[in-house]
Amino acid sequence: MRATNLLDIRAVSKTYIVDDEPVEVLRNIHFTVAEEEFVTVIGESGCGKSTLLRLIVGLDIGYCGDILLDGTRIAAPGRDRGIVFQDHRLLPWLSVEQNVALGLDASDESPAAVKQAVAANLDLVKLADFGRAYPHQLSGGMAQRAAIARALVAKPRILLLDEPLGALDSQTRAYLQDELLRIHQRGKVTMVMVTHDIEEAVYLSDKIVVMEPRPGRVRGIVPVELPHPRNRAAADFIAVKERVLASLVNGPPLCFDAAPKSRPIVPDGRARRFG
Amino acid sequence: MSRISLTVGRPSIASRRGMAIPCVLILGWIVVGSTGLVDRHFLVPFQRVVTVPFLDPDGRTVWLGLAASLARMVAGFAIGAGAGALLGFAMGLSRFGNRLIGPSFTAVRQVTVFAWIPLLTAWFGNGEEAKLVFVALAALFPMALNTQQGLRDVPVAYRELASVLRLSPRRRFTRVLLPSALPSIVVGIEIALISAWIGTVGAEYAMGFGRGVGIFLVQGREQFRMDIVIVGVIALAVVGYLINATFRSLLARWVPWRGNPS
Amino acid sequence: MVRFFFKTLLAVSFVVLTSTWASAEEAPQTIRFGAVGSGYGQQVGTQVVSIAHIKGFVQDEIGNPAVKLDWNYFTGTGPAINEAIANGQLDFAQYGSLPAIIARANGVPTKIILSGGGTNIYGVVRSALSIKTIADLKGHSVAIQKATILHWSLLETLAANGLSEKDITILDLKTADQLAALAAGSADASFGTVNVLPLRDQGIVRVIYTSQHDNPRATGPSAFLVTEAFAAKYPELTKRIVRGFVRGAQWVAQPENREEALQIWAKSGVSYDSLKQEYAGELLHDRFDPRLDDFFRGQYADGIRFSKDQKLIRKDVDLAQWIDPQYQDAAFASLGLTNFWPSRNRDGIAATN
Amino acid sequence: MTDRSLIARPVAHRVRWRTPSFDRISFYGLPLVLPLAVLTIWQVATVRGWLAPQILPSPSDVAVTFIDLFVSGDIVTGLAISLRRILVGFALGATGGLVLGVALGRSIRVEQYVGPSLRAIAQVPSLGWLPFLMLIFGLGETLNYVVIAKACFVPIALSTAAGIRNIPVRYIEVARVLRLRRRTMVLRVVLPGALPTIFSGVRIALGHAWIAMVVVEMLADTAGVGYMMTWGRTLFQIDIVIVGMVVIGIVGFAMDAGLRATERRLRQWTPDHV
Repeated sequence: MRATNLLDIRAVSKTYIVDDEPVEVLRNIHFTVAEEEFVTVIGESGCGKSTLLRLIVGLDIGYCGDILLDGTRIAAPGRDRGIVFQDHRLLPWLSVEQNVALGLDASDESPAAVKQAVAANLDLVKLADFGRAYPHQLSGGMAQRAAIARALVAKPRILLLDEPLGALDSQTRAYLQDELLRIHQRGKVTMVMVTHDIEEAVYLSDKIVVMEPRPGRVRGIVPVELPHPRNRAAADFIAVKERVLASLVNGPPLCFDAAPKSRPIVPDGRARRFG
Repeated sequence: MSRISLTVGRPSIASRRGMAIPCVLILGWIVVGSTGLVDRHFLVPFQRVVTVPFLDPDGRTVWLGLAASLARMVAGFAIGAGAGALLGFAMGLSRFGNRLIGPSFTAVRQVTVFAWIPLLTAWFGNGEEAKLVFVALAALFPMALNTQQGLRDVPVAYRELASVLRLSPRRRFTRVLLPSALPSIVVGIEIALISAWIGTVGAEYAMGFGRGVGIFLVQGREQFRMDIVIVGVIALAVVGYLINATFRSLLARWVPWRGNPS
Repeated sequence: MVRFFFKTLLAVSFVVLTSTWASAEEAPQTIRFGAVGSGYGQQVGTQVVSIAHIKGFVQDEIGNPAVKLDWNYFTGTGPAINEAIANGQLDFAQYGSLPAIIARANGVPTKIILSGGGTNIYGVVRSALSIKTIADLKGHSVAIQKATILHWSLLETLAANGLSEKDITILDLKTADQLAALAAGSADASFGTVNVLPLRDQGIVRVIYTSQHDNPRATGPSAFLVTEAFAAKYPELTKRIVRGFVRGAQWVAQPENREEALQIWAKSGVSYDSLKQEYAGELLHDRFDPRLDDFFRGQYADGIRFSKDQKLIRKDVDLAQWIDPQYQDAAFASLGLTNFWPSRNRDGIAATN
Repeated sequence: MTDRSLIARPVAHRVRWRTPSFDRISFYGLPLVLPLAVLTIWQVATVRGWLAPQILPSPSDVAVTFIDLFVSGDIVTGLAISLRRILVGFALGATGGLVLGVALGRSIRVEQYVGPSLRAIAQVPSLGWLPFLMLIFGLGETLNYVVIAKACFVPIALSTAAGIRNIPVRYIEVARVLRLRRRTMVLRVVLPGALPTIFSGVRIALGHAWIAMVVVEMLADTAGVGYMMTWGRTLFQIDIVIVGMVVIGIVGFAMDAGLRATERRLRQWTPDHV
């Protein structure tokens, strides 16, 4: 199988301080992502999966344990990682091209090279004709594809996807799932995606990390060894789905805290301030 | 925005830092003033400004002036804000009213309120009438504008809700339109109060005659008493500040659903 | 807004109507007097009108305690009094010639009933400058308020010294702003009234000229005026009030009252010392000569000509129509003061009887 | 008595207003009713002599004076002077305000030290500063520039700071993830993100500047539109005063309309907002 581990997450824990009280969000997370692998992290809301992505991308660096990318501990955002948020986060005052070009801002590429890379990536996400458009002129799916292009334009080693399809209707969702697969295969990109949709996880990934909440822990890791394209109605597909569901439901008993305020719901946007 | 309780229990870091510049300035003032490096006509010693409102016979008139100005402001504000609210409701509630009054109101509003002074003095002289009319005018425009905008910007969703619930016009007004417009109206009241205060002092300053902080200022200038002028300006600023501060605290009580003004 | 306009219209017409209605009565409930005041302190000015007010001569002459006398001393000068008269807020006023001429030319119906006496006009320059005489002002900036007697006096004085308006830069500023401009150095000189003396005492300016001393004709003239409406409705009352004014002038003219007069005027906020210097070496008898004589007429005629030259007024003013000496004559006769003040000729020289 | 009797009314009311014929008439006709009424009453009042002409000149007199002052160039020169003052003062104040605003918005420390003082300064209207500024700068153009610059400085600084602080954290995170260079960060993320707020500050600033200028010209200057009005008052020619008000109103209106248009163009990426 795959030889090397590109991403190595070892004993990662994360605690926020909210109202002078510690709130444990992640506890002792372990898993690895191999080169060109598609890994999905699944779990109910509040299990810290988005936090985990923010740690990997480097937006939040105050954690215990190690997140190693090619053996190097992550301490800041870097060109080797791209991220697609659930909301596309395209800057509304820039055209699609300009938004995508931002991905190469930190590089020393010549303007011509930037232009070419932008065109190539827009082509990859099938938005070649919409380079001049503004975000508000795009549909939700198109905007998400533009965001993918922006994340890919700097040729990251790994692409992180934070529920990128969560806000889309089911038809667009199904279409984009195939697009993601196509981009994954064509671009040979390693992807780590967070989702709460089991079918989506089974359909896309090579490996599913199942998490439980409060505090976020890894409950189990389910490999998906089905060939692509996968058939959602096939028996083996459903079998994998059942396994994931079983590990979600039947794992060690879930522990619910009595006090609702200790729920670690920390809005993404706010997190920075507590660090 | 940074309302996270990082500083709970020791709220003074931010406020201590805020006091730094004013303290340094006052200290500099005292030092420079006592060394006499700068012409004393320009830079009155700090101690003098502190004592003038209490010890100097001319300076003491600032209290009477302040009382007169405040009374004038309150009266003018009551008239102007009342009329402004009526205008605002007329424009904000009825399309007929908005079409009838709106364009004229917008046009007249463009005339800087101070530009009314020569006309008002010609019409009403320099006495109390002209000043009251001017103060009322200063309060009227922001009040009417904010009332109208608040009503105009009531979200369509709420209007539709009111229609769906088949609310009576009165309930529609008291339960939907007014509460939704209230934050804007309250801001209108605040701006109207501040404008009324500036208008009061401005009217006194430009029209003269009688008592008031503005007249105190003019007299200080005519007698070339810098200490008096500074006391007058401070009185002007303090009242403006107090209006603002009181209002911020009232706001939270009156419009609890508005959240914290930031 | 427009509703407001109607309200003002209503208010104005109400004021006009009520004042007309009120004057149809036997005696008015209040009689309103206006004059120039200055400074803080009490409602009092520095002219004869304040003496007639404070010493009770007018109240005394009216003799009817039911009639309320309302004395208004305006901190703003001419324009403010003009507006008050035009609004029907004043019945009598004493103020400088130029604003009165402007009001008259604009059709504000008044009559001149007495001379108010002259106001000394000082020419001051910043202490730092080497200017010694009026002629030295050439090329400098002078701060005055235009369309006032100061403006008139400045140009008269320049002409007397062989200069014209073109030789200097005029900065049109109100009194307080003149002081600021001088102190900050943005004006080199100023023409002003007794108000400039504190500035001299603080060492900011030097006085290089006083009109009373150097050019009496350019001393700021003033007059008592009555509105035509009041004089027409209450001719008898008008006569009595003028008698009260004349008694004020007579009281001021007595040397033994000089000290008390200065004390009264000092209540206006102009300092006693300044007032003492203003009238130093001079008889108040001469300064506050109430006669509408050739000297007075000459000064007002000058003022009218000046206003026309400077395009301050669009219509001419007929001085003969404006001045109404009947009240003065009656007062002099009944008080036995016909020769108390000698008639002066055009140049201010008292005619020898 | 019951609610039912009240319900029908608003619906009927609204339907009536939706009929096209009435709408067109009311749309174009109604705004003219008040101005025409005022003009008529004004004209009648002066013709009938309800008010003394020196207090209320007739509309035709005002129109004639307006044309006179326009043809003679008094209005044009006065306006040119006033507008130049606004321009220079605004350029000075806006630059300073922008710089300080960026500092306030980006640095909590600057905000803590300078913010309270700035807000306190904002409490004192230009009128209050005038006596000081006159003493320091004397009379003349410098004073005008300083007063106008001060009037622009504070609102622009405050709105810039607010605009920068209120940029959604989502965008800042995007910038961090993409590791944008400082320049790109400011030009492409911070300023455009803060632009709507900054621009509303600019509109407030220009409004304040215009007011401050009129006040200074009326109280302490010898040129410009404000002075023209004071002069009209001194000469007791109310027609000049009214012409001055009209000119001030027109310029104020034009400025605001121009700014609104600019704002719309600047925000073309979100045509659905405002």
